[in-house]
Amino acid sequence: MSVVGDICVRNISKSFNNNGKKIEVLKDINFEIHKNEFLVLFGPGQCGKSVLMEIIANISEPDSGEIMCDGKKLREEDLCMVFQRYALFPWKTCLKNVEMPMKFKGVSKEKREEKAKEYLKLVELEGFENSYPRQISGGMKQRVAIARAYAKECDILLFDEPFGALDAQTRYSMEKELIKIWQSEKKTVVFITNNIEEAVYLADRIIILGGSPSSITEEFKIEIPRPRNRSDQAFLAIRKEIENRAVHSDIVSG
Amino acid sequence: MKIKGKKRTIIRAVIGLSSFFLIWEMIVRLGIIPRNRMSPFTEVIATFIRKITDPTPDGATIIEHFLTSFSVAFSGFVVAALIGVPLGMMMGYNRYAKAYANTIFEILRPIPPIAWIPIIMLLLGIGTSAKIFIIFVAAVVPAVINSYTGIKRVPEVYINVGKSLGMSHFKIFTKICIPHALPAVFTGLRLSLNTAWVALVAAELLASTKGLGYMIQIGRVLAKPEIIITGMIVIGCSGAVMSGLLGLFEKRFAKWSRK
Amino acid sequence: MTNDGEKMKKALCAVISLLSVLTILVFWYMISWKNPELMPTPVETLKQMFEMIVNPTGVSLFEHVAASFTRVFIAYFSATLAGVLIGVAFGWSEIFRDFVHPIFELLRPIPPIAWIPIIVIWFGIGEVSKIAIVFIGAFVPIVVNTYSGMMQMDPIYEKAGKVIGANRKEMLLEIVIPASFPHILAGMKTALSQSWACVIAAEMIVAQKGLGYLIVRSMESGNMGNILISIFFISGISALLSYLFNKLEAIICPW
Amino acid sequence: MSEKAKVSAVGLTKKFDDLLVLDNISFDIAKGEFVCIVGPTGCGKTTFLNILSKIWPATSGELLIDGEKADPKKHNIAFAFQESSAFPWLTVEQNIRFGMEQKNLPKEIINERTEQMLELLELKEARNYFPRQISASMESRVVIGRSFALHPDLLLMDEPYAQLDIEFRYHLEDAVLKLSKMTGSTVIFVTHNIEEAVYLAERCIVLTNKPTTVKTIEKIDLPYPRDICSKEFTDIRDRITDYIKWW
Repeated sequence: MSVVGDICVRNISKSFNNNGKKIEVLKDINFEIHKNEFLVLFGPGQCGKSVLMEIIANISEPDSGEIMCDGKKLREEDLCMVFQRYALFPWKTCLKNVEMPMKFKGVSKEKREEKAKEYLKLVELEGFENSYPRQISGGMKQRVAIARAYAKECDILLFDEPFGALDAQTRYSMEKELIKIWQSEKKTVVFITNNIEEAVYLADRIIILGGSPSSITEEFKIEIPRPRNRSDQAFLAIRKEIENRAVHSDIVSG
Repeated sequence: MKIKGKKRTIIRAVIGLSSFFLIWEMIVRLGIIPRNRMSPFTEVIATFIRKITDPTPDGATIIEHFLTSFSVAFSGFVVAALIGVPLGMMMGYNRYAKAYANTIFEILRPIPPIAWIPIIMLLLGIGTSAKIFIIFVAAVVPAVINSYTGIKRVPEVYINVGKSLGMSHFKIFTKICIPHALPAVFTGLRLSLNTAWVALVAAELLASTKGLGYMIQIGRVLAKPEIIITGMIVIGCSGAVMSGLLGLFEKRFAKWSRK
Repeated sequence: MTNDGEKMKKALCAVISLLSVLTILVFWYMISWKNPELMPTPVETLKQMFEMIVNPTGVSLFEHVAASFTRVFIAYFSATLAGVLIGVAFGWSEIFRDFVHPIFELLRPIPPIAWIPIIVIWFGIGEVSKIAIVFIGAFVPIVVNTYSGMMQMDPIYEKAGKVIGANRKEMLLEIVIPASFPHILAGMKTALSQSWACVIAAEMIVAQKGLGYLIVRSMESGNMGNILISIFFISGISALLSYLFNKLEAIICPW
Repeated sequence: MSEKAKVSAVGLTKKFDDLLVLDNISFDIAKGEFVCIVGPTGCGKTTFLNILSKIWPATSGELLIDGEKADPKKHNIAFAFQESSAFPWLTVEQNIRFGMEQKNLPKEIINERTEQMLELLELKEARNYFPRQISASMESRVVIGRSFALHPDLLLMDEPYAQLDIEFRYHLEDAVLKLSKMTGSTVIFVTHNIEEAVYLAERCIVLTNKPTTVKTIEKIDLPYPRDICSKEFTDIRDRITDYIKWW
């Protein structure tokens, strides 16, 4: 059931009607997502990145275009998503939260409990199995959400600005940790952010969304070896280049 | 599908309501419920129209009933609001006022408004002033509690802005706490208007010579279901209209709180 | 505020709240002093209550309390069950909501007390009519709160549910209902105080037993002592119930 | 303590019952200087700021403005909090005027400064909107406008745009720098983001973990506007990061 080849996003367009007025958000978006690649979608604030992500995760329907993989439509079982606001269920303990995707797949009680403990160890949260989301910090909540996404045991992971609400230092530690997890358990990752430093630190490849309605404007390949140092010259050079080409061109005054 | 959605919901609502009235009509017409226990919808409408001008059989037209009830309920509500809102705010502002008034309120709060009626009627009789006092006692509780919580729930950050600007405790209260509490005060007023209306109907059910409560009570005594139902509809509609009007008022004063 | 300043202020508040209880008693004494034959003094009322409990005459106080309590108990639980089911149905199934919700909104403004006359005509003056009135009183707030709880659920939970593979049934049971549980509990709390108000109203108008009946009987015979005692019991029980409810709520629904 | 110091903290300490939170913090800041305060996550920066702004009393030690004991009633202290503190019941313009009205500044000055702030922070068209009707980045600009309009002796900023999109941050950082130079106010800017601190500050105070005290004070003498990708910039940034690095 696993995903073999690449995923191709073919001329996706999406518009909303805001009391009568039709607002076009995405205009024929085309790009490929290679197997086990860490792809980052970068774009300024309200450029419809989340809308595109929800279309990929088929939470919402595009007006036109589709997302193909191995010749057929990408199915929901093949992917999982991590949100900016964690979306953990407050009435369940961390362990139970991580168990949920397996529970919905019909995995037996003992098996999924044991597996969930494993995934919590993967994100270095042993000992927090029985605490509730309200009792742990923002960074830890996001790690539980990542563990829950891994627990679905699908091939594609989507991240919608997961570290957007964290402070700068926690964000650095989460980025380091995410790369460590991704290297230990290879998955195809599509990661959204509006932070250039984060994009250059994480990505094998960066796709820039811009303009309104949004479309793909640039693409960058990042070959810096990992783990990357945010202050070394090559890193800063790429960051500066992206900043000039992608950001200053259409900074929308907020 | 989207545009149709809005229209479709309205069509379904119309179908739902009309089938409700149709079933009501059929049940009585076909004799499933005997005539002396329930009257059909059409007869209720006829009674309603007749009652606008004809005082029989309960001694007053609907308008007179409504005016009696409304004047008593509204005056009780206004007194409750004029006393309750400032008292609630004072409780929010000064901790000693809170210690004093809050204890009394915690004792009074669990007593259902209806339970006040016998005490007050025994002491003050069953005249209009007694009823207004009953409604005041019932309606003042929500007004005080909501004004108090409105003041207490001001986010700390706004108070800190005031403190850093060197504003006095009183100025913070008037310039920050009160404006922020306005929406909560209006919710409280809507609640106390509703409580006033309910307490009024209860008081009239127990002892009155005129008013909507009296009308439905007499309807029962005379075994005339259409009178009871007409009375109920007027009570229901006027309650809804009053709280709607208060909602408009709130829009005017606390429009910032709406998205 | 240094610590002892704070302690001193707290002590002052405690004194003041005692003072306010004192004012109620003084006010009570004043009324009973003004018309002694009508209004017993607090001490007399206490003696009368003690008397009623120790050797009851005719229908004992305990029976009145039991009658009212059982009516509330039956009506409250059936109303909660029905209210939550219908509230969830309103929230979850669009068809049911489109057809039935307008009817509910039409009948909602009619206060439960206004239903008493028609219910008495339908069900007579037996137990059924009193329980029906309390049922209406409890049913409306539960439906309203359950429905609004489901409507105000954070959309992120629905998205998260979909993404981790919950089907429609799992989404409802595992995500939507737990998420609206705090609202349902709020509805149940309002329903609790409403039920007590309705049972007293119903008993005052049509009953042979129960605290409401006791109040009306005492009102007719001018026995203010009994009225005060029944009110003391009514408010005591409903305060106790809401206190227990809050404790229960903190345990089963901490989020 | 040099006389020219506009703001100086002398042995500021704070204890909650017996838990020591702030441990004997002292520093001097010259008039119109832009100082950033950086520390590891959860090092009690907010407590520190609440003491500085006299919202909370210090257990011991003093804060002096122009050599006198700092007092919100006498001195002009403005505070831009982390969570948005624009009053939702006042329009954008009324929010900006609010601070000045409390300080009873003359009418013409209030009008002149309000127009100036609306112009500078591009809030002109939104002047009659309520905070709930405008975007988060505009709302944080309202707070910045309200604070700078006072030409405060001391302006405290607690990560005023932490929740905003990154590219708005560049905008706001430049606006804050421009305003602080224009109004000549002494600014204490608190942040977790070391890059932001090095971009903004003339001097950077590095705090330790709890109980919080001053680890070191770093001078950053790079010309404005600073290039975050330049070698000197990243060297200073790495040096300060090593003081704090816990990740």
